[in-house]
Amino acid sequence: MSMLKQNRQYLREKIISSREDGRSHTEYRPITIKTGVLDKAEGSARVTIGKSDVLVGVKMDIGTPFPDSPKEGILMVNSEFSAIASPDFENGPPREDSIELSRVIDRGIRESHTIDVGKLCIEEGEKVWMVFADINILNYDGNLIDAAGIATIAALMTANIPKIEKDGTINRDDESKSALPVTEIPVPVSAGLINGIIVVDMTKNEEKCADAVMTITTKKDGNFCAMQKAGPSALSEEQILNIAELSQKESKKIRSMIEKAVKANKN
Amino acid sequence: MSMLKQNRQYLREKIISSREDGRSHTEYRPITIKTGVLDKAEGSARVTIGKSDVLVGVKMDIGTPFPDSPKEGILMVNSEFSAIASPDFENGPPREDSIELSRVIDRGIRESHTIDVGKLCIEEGEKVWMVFADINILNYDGNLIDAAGIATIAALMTANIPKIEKDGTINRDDESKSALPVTEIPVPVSAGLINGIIVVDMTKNEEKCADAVMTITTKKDGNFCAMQKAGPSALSEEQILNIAELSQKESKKIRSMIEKAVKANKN
Amino acid sequence: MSMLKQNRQYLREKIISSREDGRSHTEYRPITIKTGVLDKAEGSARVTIGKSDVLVGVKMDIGTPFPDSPKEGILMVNSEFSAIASPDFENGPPREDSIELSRVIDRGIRESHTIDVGKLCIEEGEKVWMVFADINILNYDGNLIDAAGIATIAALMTANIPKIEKDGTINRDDESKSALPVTEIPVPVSAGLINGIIVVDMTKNEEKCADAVMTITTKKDGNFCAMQKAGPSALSEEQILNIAELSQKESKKIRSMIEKAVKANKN
Amino acid sequence: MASNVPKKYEKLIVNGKRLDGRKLDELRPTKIEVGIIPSADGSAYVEVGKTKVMAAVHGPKEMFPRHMMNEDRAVLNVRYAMLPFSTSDRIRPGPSRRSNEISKVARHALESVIFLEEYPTMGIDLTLDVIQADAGTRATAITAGAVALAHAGIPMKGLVAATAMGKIDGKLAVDLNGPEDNFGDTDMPFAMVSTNKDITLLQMDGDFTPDEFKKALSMAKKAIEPIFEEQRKALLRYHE
Amino acid sequence: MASNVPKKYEKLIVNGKRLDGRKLDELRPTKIEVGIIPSADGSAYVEVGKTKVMAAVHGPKEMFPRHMMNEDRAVLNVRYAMLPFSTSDRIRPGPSRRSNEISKVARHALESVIFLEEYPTMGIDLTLDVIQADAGTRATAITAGAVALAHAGIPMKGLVAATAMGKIDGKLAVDLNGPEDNFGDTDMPFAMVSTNKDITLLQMDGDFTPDEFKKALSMAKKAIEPIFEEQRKALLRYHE
Amino acid sequence: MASNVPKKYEKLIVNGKRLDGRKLDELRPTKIEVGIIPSADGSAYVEVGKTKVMAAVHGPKEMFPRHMMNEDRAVLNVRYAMLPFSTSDRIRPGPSRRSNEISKVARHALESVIFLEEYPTMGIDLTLDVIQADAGTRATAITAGAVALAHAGIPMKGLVAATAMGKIDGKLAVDLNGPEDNFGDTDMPFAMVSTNKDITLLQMDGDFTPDEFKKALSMAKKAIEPIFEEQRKALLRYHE
Repeated sequence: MSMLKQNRQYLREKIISSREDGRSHTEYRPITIKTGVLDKAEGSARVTIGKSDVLVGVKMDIGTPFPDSPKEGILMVNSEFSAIASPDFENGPPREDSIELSRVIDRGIRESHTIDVGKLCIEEGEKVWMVFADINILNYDGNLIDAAGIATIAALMTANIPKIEKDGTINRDDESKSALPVTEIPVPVSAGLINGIIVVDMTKNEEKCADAVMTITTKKDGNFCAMQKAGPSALSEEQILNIAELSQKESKKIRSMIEKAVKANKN
Repeated sequence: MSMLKQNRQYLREKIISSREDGRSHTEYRPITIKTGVLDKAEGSARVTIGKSDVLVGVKMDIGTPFPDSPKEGILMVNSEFSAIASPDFENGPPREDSIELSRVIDRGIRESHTIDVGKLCIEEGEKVWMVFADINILNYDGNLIDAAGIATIAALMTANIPKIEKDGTINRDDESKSALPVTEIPVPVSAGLINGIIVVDMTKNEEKCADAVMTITTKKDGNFCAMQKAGPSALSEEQILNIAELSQKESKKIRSMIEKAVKANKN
Repeated sequence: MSMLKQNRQYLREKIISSREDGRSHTEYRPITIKTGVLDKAEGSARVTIGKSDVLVGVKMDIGTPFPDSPKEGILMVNSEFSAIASPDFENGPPREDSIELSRVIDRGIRESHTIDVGKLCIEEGEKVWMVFADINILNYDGNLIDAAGIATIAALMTANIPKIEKDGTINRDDESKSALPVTEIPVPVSAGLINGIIVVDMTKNEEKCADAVMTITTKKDGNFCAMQKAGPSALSEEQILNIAELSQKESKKIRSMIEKAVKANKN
Repeated sequence: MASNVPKKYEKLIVNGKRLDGRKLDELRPTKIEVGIIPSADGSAYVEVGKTKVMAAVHGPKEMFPRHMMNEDRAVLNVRYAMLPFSTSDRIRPGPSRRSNEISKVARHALESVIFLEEYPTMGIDLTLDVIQADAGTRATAITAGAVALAHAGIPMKGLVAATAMGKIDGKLAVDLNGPEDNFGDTDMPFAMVSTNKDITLLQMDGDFTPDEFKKALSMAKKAIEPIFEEQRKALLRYHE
Repeated sequence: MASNVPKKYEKLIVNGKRLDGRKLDELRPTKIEVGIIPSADGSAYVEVGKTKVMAAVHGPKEMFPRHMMNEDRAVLNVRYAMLPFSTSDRIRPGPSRRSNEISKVARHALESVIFLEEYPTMGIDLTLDVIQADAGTRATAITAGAVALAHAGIPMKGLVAATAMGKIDGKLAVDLNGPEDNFGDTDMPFAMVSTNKDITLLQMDGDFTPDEFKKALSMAKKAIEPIFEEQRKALLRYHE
Repeated sequence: MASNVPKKYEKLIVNGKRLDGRKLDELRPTKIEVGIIPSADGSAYVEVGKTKVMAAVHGPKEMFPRHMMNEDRAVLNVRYAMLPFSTSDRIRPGPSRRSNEISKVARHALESVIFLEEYPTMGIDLTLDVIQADAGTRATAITAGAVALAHAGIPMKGLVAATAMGKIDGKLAVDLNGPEDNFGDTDMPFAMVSTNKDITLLQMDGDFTPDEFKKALSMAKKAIEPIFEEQRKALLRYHE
């Protein structure tokens, strides 16, 4: 299951001329986005990038607002690296990776004000909607952050707010439910540095050879709303600016795919 | 402490003609039931089956009802396999056994509507009585489920509801406290399959040789209210029906022992 | 890092005539006490005894009183043996030592009625001040209990109660805050038994050679308010009475050092 | 906090038909697919009505944790979980008492058909993730687990399939759905081996007369056969 | 949630007698039995008034976890617990800060009398379960632990017995019971070795003048003797 | 429970100056001291404005837990924590999701400059305790960690220093303080290597145009230089 050291060395050298699956350095694998895949969730999406496969379900519950934002709903992004995707997740320090994944996606959505949390207040200071986006990895072949980020925003865009009955109970079956107020489409694009080469959408094998990874999340207006450098090695200013440019360009293409998938669901 | 493989093989072969303690295949070890053994608990019972020894204490506290049953009290059955009974419990996967034990007993009581939870409402939707039955294993020599099941129902049958003072505090010492409304006496009877033979009330050694165990809980009217198959091997339909018949028969005898012990306590 | 067995034996024999740092058996290392060392805490103190270095911060929050004392505030003493002080803390059973440390100091303060908890009631039965004293070990060279006990009382003596605004929020920046009502100065003094010799203020090396340690906490009036014997060996009645006398004497000196440090802070 | 209160139904059987139109001895529509998790050694997706489960097998491989290793045979580790978004009220991630118990009975439901002795000292990890729950999740998970093990090429004495018998409006019925499970009287999860028809899972909650129990057992045995058929078809489809 | 509020008493000493009729230097009725847990290597049941404790010894046996092993001597592992139903308000199962501390002081109260060096690398597990609590649970647990160790045949330099000294209505008193502990001023748990009268447990909360402390120590030493007698009788009864 | 509500400010820049009088490209007063934890192999105290961090290095030493050992190089373990009293509202002790993530990015910010290959199979523990927090805690912790590693004598390719860039009142600013961080628009923690000026930490939250981002990067690179100076001075002072 794990790569031998010499394989790693071989792939690092070869990356200069070509990738294991023949893609160019700045080329994504095929992306599929399906929304509305779960009945019990308020919103859902399944996204594949190559063989990486992520399922996100959005649930909403009534909770208490934070004291410093008594009129605002709360977003919680959580991710579990289920043993279904890979037994590697069970040993070692994966919990750390899982926490980082969900926090990077959470920040991308939160800092871009993607959800109009002011519209999620039920009773000031007492009751607000809590929006849980649970990320589940079904198959792991690299670039989970992009797949999870795409699936999370697509699931949120297709989520509905349940109805609250007069007695305070939640009715999730009522047809008159309203859409979750989503006003932005932040798109994370990750690129790695392998042996000096910048490579987007790395596979699992490529990630194992990478020196560093940079995720940059871009908004509709082309501005950046979240960034995260990961991996043990440093990056030069120039490399970072190149990745930023790449991310901005790729995010546009991916954003239209998301919009198309969401539209398909609503029809 | 653990059985050698050859001992296990020997006991499996010998079981066809006789058991290690000379009992017949369908014979229980002596059962003792004592109730009212603890002063600070609202109800209590200590049950021995052979050398297996179980102590159950019932405590009651005020809690919040579940949203979908705002007028009903709550029963919680919990079991701890204390290191006092056997150091085996400390290593390996015993937590799983302990959870299964308490859940099987919990279901036997809950599904037979043994406790009239509607009478445990203090203030609709706000305050109900929570009934905690804590099972403590003092000595382990097999067939814990039956011993724990008998002790739990006997403890519940002798439990009293504390008085609530006007200021909302609980007074556990008042003499005018009323009995917990217990209307059924579910009795679990467990039988194992060893080398093709059905054996009731297995000892610890016999359990280590068993292929499967089946627990069937019977009510006063002779109907079944809970079942649980455990152990790695399969059972045939015929074997299961035989065990059901056996369980039904044995449960009657045990039920009268429980009734007698409870009556003794009340006098 | 750990002492060899023969070093231990050597130090145990040598202690009869002299200590590793040349002190007499009943002599403390230099003590420094600084208060008001943290801005965000309601009170704070840093205490060194020799190379042992302890930082205590006091935080106050609004909480619910215990049902049996609805008009009283709550004191919580907690200690964390951070990996910063010593990597030894990470393996083995240090959690136990950390719990004992905080519980001994907690009892010394609680049982001497050091804090007038009746003055910490905000709304009877609903809201009281919770006082958290968090002990942090910065460097460990023995006698942590005395250092932590001194730091805790000094931090409490310089703590202020935050203001509660009309809307119920806490304002920690208002200048009109009032002092935490501290009416006693309990001082713990610890002495160990090494090879029959009673030794105060042991270093880390000495603690590793000690048979037993006795901590005695004394109040202003010379009475004892808390005691704790630790360590695997027994003590004779005579040894205990000797330690009690020693503790009473030393506590007076340390108490004036605390008073001086607190006064310095208030000026 | 306020939680979803399920809709109530007056009757669960109308004109001899159940609310979803099924006969009493009829399974819900069942769909099985294998090979859905490329990185697993075996995997399966099973849909029974609205209940949806994914199963993945990793192994046989080195046993971890090592002290649980068995010198004579492989150890089967089963981990059943309901994903947070699988039900009306969100489920907190992480094991619960319920999921621990179901992991255990699912292991017992499956291990007797595996030739574990062929892989001494090894471990076989079986993960069962419920992605949507509408009653019968443990039965569906066992059905999925068996076919995922077969897909992984692990030698087995037969397949195992499961369903839940129940009593609704006083009548025995096969494969309860969500509303039937919420308002029915009795629930009996049941698993059987394809070859010798032995029973590897049997739990029951509620109320059965001895006769009802006998009848429930034989109804379950009959009703379960089509699931074996679906399991086999899914495996064949994959290998075509 | 609403919790039990203990009854209040105006006075704890009336006409020189305590509320339960005892004199100031008198222990509560004490009952000791050994061999109550057949599967343990040693066991004891101790009742002091309404406080009831069960103790069991398993070992000497292989040390677990292995990294806590000591090459030179056995390791004594003590686990003290109050069972959930032992007090008025139910106690959540599992270790607490209080039970962790008491496990530690109980270990220190007992290990100096055991010839641990006779069992290098081994572990001795001592479990102390309080099944009913009416003050003095740690003292009663130590008394029970010592006799369970002796019953297990582990070589010891002497027995250890314990009680709690206290101050009620301003007077020193032996072996406080529940109400005395709740409304008394001072509590001093104390354990002693039967042979050399050395002190292996000493804790104190409350207020003692130096003279009171001195007097409390000597009262405790005297009061504790009858417990050694009960321990010896229980061991003899068992071996008859 | 009621929590501290931070003061609100109308404007964060007045007459071209920030509320604390700094210019936009100016660091807060920075104080660095090494050798503050005598029992550690290396240690440092760093104060940046009101943010105060202590760092300690233990190692290189035997790796624990052993299964995380690397045959080819030392493993750097970083544990970042905010002490309970470091903020207005008390923080519960123990790791949080936030502290776990920061421990990871801090490790990545530092490990590329260490010659880890010189200590195969060993472990280096770096503890970063924030004793007072007023924004920029992770940056200050990384600055402290680098100098503590150097103080421990671990061979390094260069120092690492960090600060946080931000956007306040629409303008780029260096090293945000507490109020600026609470009411500012964007936060970009940033760490750089002293020798080759490579970037080892880069996170961002908020809103940057591509141009702003480019400008922020170059402002950060310039602003950070004085920190390297302070680090070197602190190391020199210690060795004098």
